[in-house]
Amino acid sequence: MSLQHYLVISSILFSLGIFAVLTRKNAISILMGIELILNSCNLNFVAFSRFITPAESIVGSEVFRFDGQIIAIFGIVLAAAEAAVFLAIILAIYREFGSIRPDEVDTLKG
Amino acid sequence: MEFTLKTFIFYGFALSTIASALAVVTVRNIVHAAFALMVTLFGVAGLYVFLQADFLAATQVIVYVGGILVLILFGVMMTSGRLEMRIHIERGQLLLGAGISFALLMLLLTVIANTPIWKNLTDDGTPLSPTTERIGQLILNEKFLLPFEVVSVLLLVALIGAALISRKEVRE
Amino acid sequence: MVVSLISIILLAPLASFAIFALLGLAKRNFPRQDYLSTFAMLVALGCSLYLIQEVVSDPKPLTVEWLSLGSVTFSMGFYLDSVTVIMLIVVTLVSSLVHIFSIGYMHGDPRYPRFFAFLSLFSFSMLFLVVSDNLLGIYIGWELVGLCSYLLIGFWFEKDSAANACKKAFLTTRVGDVGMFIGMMMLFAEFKTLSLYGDNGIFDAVTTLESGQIAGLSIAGILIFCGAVGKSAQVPLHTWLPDAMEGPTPVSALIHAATMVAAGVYLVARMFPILTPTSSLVIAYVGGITALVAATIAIVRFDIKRVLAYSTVSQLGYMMLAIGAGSYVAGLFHLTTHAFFKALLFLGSGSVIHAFHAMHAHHDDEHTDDAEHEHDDHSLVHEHGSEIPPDQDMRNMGGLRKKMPWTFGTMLVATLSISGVPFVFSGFWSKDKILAGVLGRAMEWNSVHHYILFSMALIAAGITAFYMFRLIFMTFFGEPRNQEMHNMAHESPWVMTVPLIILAALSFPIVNTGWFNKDYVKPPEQHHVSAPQHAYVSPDTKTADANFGFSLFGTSEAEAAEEDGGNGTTYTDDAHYAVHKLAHNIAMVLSICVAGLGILLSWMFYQRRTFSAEGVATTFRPVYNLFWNKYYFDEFYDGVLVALTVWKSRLFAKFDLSFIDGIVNGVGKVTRDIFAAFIGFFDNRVVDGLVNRVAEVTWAAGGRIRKIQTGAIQTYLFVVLGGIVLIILIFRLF
Amino acid sequence: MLLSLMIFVPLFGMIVVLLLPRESEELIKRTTLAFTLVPLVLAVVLFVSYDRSSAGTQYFVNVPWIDAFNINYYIGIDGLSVTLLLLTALLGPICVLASWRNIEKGLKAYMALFLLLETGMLGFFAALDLFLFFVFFELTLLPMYFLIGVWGGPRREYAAIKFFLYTLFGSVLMLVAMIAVYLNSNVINGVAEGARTFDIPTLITLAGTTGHALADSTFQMWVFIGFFIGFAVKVPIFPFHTWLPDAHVEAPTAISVILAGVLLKMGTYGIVRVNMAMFPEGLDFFTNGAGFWGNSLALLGFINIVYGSFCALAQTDFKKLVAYSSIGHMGFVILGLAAGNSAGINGAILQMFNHGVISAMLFLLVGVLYDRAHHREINGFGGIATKMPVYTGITTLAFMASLGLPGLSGFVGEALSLLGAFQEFELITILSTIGIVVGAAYFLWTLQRVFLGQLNPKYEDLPEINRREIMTLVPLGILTIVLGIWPNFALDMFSESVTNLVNALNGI
Repeated sequence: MSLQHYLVISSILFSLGIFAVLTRKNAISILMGIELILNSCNLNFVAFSRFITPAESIVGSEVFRFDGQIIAIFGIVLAAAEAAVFLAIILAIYREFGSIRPDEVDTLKG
Repeated sequence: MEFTLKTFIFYGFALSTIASALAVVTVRNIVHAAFALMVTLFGVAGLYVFLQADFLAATQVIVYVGGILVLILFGVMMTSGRLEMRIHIERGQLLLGAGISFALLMLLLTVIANTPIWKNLTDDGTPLSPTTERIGQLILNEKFLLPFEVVSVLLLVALIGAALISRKEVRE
Repeated sequence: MVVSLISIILLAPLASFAIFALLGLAKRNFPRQDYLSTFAMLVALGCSLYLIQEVVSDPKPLTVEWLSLGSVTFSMGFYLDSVTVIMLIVVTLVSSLVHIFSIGYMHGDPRYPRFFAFLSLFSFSMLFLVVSDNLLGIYIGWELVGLCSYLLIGFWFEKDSAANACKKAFLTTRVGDVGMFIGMMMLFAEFKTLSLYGDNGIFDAVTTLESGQIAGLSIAGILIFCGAVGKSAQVPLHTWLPDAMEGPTPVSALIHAATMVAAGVYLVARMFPILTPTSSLVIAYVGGITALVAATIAIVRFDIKRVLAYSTVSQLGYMMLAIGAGSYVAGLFHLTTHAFFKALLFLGSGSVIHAFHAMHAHHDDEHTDDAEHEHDDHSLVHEHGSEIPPDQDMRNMGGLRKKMPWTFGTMLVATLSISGVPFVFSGFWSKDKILAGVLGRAMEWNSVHHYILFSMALIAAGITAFYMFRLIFMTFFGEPRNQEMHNMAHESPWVMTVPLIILAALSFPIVNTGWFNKDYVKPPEQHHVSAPQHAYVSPDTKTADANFGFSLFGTSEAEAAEEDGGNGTTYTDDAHYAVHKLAHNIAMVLSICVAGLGILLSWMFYQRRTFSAEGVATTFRPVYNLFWNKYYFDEFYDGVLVALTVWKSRLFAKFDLSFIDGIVNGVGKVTRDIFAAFIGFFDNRVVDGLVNRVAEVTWAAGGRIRKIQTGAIQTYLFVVLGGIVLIILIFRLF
Repeated sequence: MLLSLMIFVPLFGMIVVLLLPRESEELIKRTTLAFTLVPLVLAVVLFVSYDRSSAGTQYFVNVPWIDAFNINYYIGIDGLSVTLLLLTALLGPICVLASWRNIEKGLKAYMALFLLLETGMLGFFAALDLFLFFVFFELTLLPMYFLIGVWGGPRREYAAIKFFLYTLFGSVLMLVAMIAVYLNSNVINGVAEGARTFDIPTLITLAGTTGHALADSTFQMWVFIGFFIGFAVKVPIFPFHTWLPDAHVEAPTAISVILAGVLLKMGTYGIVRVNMAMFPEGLDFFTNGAGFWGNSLALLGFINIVYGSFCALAQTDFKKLVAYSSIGHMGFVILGLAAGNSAGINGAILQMFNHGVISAMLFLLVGVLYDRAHHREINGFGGIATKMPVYTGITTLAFMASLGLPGLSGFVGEALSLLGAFQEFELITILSTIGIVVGAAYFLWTLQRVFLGQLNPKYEDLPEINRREIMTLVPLGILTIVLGIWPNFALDMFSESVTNLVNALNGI
């Protein structure tokens, strides 16, 4: 399993996420798409930190390869926060407009 | 590349991830989509295991599957009032979206294929365990302490914010 | 010891006022402000009495540095000589008695505590004035007593007449004070200090003046005297004092008879060493004219308090005349005796007014109705000829002798004293001393001025006797003129009669004239003018002592002279002494004659009714009118001076609003209209044109471009991602 | 450091106030009060710890600010500054308290602007760099404009614009003069060498150096005029005074207090700090010179006194009357300064401080009445004393202090100014005393029309002055009495500085 395997998987996930975000007519589906994108990013982080080890993270004989993982953990936390806020906003919008279709929420239309 | 059990499992995970992700974006029933997303997340967790990130994999399962997915389902319930919710997609938008995402995918693949230093980097199989201890040290004791604190505050703020936004407006 | 005693004397009344003021901030009152104030005054009185023995023969100022500005230092301090002590005792004694009297008189007044607090503040200010050793301190006390006078005259401020009177009093005295301040500035410019005593004091420095500088000193002296003119109600600034009778009667007794108005005399006496012949003569003439003018006005008044007020003015003129003519001791002596008998007269009249109190209340009601009609009619111009309140109108009185025996008796004593009934009453001795002093000067120097002054004083003495007995006859003798009011009258309670009795006792020489004996009071010794042009009034000890015509037991002139001689006072000039002795004898005879004549005429007019007062008034109508209208001083001031000031202020304000502000606004307008027209043209056509074009283009473009703003998130995302793809493609391809 | 802290605490307070939510008015008011109390505490600390025996500048901070023009952040205090700083810092919290109830709209903005204003005023009195001085001078202008223009009375726009333009007109002349000084600051004997400077102490030294361009008497005269007009507008000196009545009448109470209490002092402070200290030759021309010009400064003082007093006498608007009385009282300051001797200058400075305290009291008192009756027409009242005895008592105190009753602070400054002036200008000083009588006349007349006489039935249930209002007045009242009895308390602070100034003027 080379690095490129992981990269290909993550780019497919990413594209699918983008697709969902672009085309879906339900805000929650869009959220799912965003989750896909975030997952692909995390996968990338971990993969890169596994395969590419910068020189400065080798101290003595020990090799540190955890940076990517920790960033991924932070990413997961962010995803959680984002999901919470997103859903709260969706609820508020739903109360206000009675719908969560993004094309119906166009108060900012010029 | 030899075709071992390990490889086989890897491809299994990879394919199930991609397939379920495809389902997430295509299935019309939003509840089904959510279940498909669950499979995707499990798949990614499996891939983490292959990358020697066992702690991360566990986190992925707990937070994503146990937390975020449940949250999404709640959202579905509270906004639609019923579990099945049809998703309409306009044709033009669908095509344009597909085109753009495909173009992006192609671009990314070209980049992946054409970047020389990424070629032929194979896993040397160095074990990283115990990852949990190292991650704990790094987060709570070493160079990630400050980001950790910042992120925790961020999470707190997000939670309060979410609670504030979603509560019913009290008219005075 | 002396310092602490003086501190107690000053601080006791101040503390009483401070308690009132501080509690007042919290909107509370001390439960017994009247007792507190009275107690404070009695403490001060006790300390003052004790001070008599503390006064050393060679008084020294006790000073502290108050302000130091580089080379100039202002100090504050006390100066304690016999004069100070006498003034302290007079002030504290009269003040204490007035406090006690007021407990009865002011009883039931809604602002009862405030009255006592103000009295305390007044006492403090007056005492501060008396003990100060420098002009600045005197000036401070001077203005503070003015303030208290203002507050107390306006005590019943609901009455428009009282509100007018207090304002008038303050402003009139302030005119004089400004003169005094200019005098102080002159002295300061010359001597670089305002301290009077001590090595670098003014009195010390004044002895070294060149004779060429005497003219300046005269002007300064007259200017300082201006302050006294205001405060002691001398012509031409006397008009406020009769109006000040709008205040409660105890206030009239304390402030406008015994103490504050006498402060002017005290000031002139204090400043004696800087008075030059010219300024002394001016002072004497002002005093003489005042004595005459006020006495003549008093003849025709019917308001019991106004009669006394004019009498006060007249007596103050007397004192000024005395000091101006060089009879320093006599002036101060008269100040002391006058303080007691005039306070007594006022308190007695207060007792009479109090007797009519029910009517008073009735009158107040009427007044209220009137005032409401005229409510908005305030003006800086004072209203004249205000109605005499019925309870003060002598035409409503008569026959009160039997109803109010104590009041009658005590007032009679005071009247006999002020009229100069010989030998047993203190007023006779002090007045006699003044007359003798002036006549002595006249004979010694053969000075016409002093003969004129003497005759003024003599005539005034006669008139005084006349109008004082007129008052007594109209009030206490004869038949009651207003039966309704007469029935209501009653003798006052003991808190009011006891002070009257004490004051009556003080009107006998046996009690109060001892101070002026035995060299206790000596004129200042400085003589700064070496060569008087004509009749420089030398404040010379011999004269003063020779004039001293009585001893503790009212013995004769000769004995007194012998005693003085026996006490070691040396008379170097026998001729000089003889002249004064002769003058004294003539003066005494003449003064007894005029007093007797005055009393006799009064008796014939108002008791026997041999002549009709109305008939005389009709015969001499113009003179009567002149007296009745108070020589038209008020009309002149209100019609000319005040009106002029108000007119000028309106003019200035109008000038400010139309001219100065008009210029400013005009400049603004011109700038806007003309200058702006040019700029405006350029601006409208060129600059603004350009700006407008740009705006129109922006507007139109905005109208079109805003369509892009769809409000749909996904459209935006499409564009963004499409853009990214495009950009990357471009970079990859090229 | 202490000084900088004092100057910038209100600025920091402004930021904090801006961050507070608009609705929590009580919080905003309390915060503002707290941030104005800090400078007061610091000012008291400075006042106490200031070394009175030394006339020199103390607590100075000097750090480069704009290097290109040699402009420094240079602050420090001498006795004169510290006295006025105390006055400013004292009036700060009092004004906040006075604004507690009567600001109906935009409280947050009001308080923020007020704090900005306070920084400007404090900075002005501490600045020792001419440029910094000017910056702070202008810094007060902007908040003042808005405070009058937004929170004022019916004619507020007119008043605010008039105030703004007048002051700006003065500032422009001042700016020109300042630049002239700057450009000449390195010219010795016609040769320019070395760096130019805005440093006031240095400039004072240079202006006394023979041969230096700044010491040239013609140059000094013109620069003197430039600065003088700039400050004269602020004082205000006739004929630049007409903005004052309008601004006062329209401004809300607290702003009137600041205007009369501090802003006017900025004018006279500037005259002492810049005109007198830096341009002795110019001053000489206007106070000791031959003929008319030698009397001109004293004449201006005289005109201010008499003109202001007479104008006040004619007013029927309570606030306008007090405003004109301010003009009259500032005349004494000018007269005292013109005297140029120890008594005169000390008196003038004391009068500045006293007038700050007393006029602040007067405006607060007018505000109290206005809050209750909603008009200021003097003839529309009558007999208020029956209903509001405590208020009447405090008003009487303030009036008496203002008309120069001895024993209260107004007298000492006035008397010293006159005593000093009399030694130089006898006739003018004697004529100026007319102002004392007229001053008494208008105050007593007002007292009579508003407070004495029968109670106007319209005001049967006028509420007595309340505790908060008393709290704003009591500190000022105490100062008035204390300074009247023991003026050395304040005089001590600056008499050394004044001695130095007088010596410098006399060429010792």
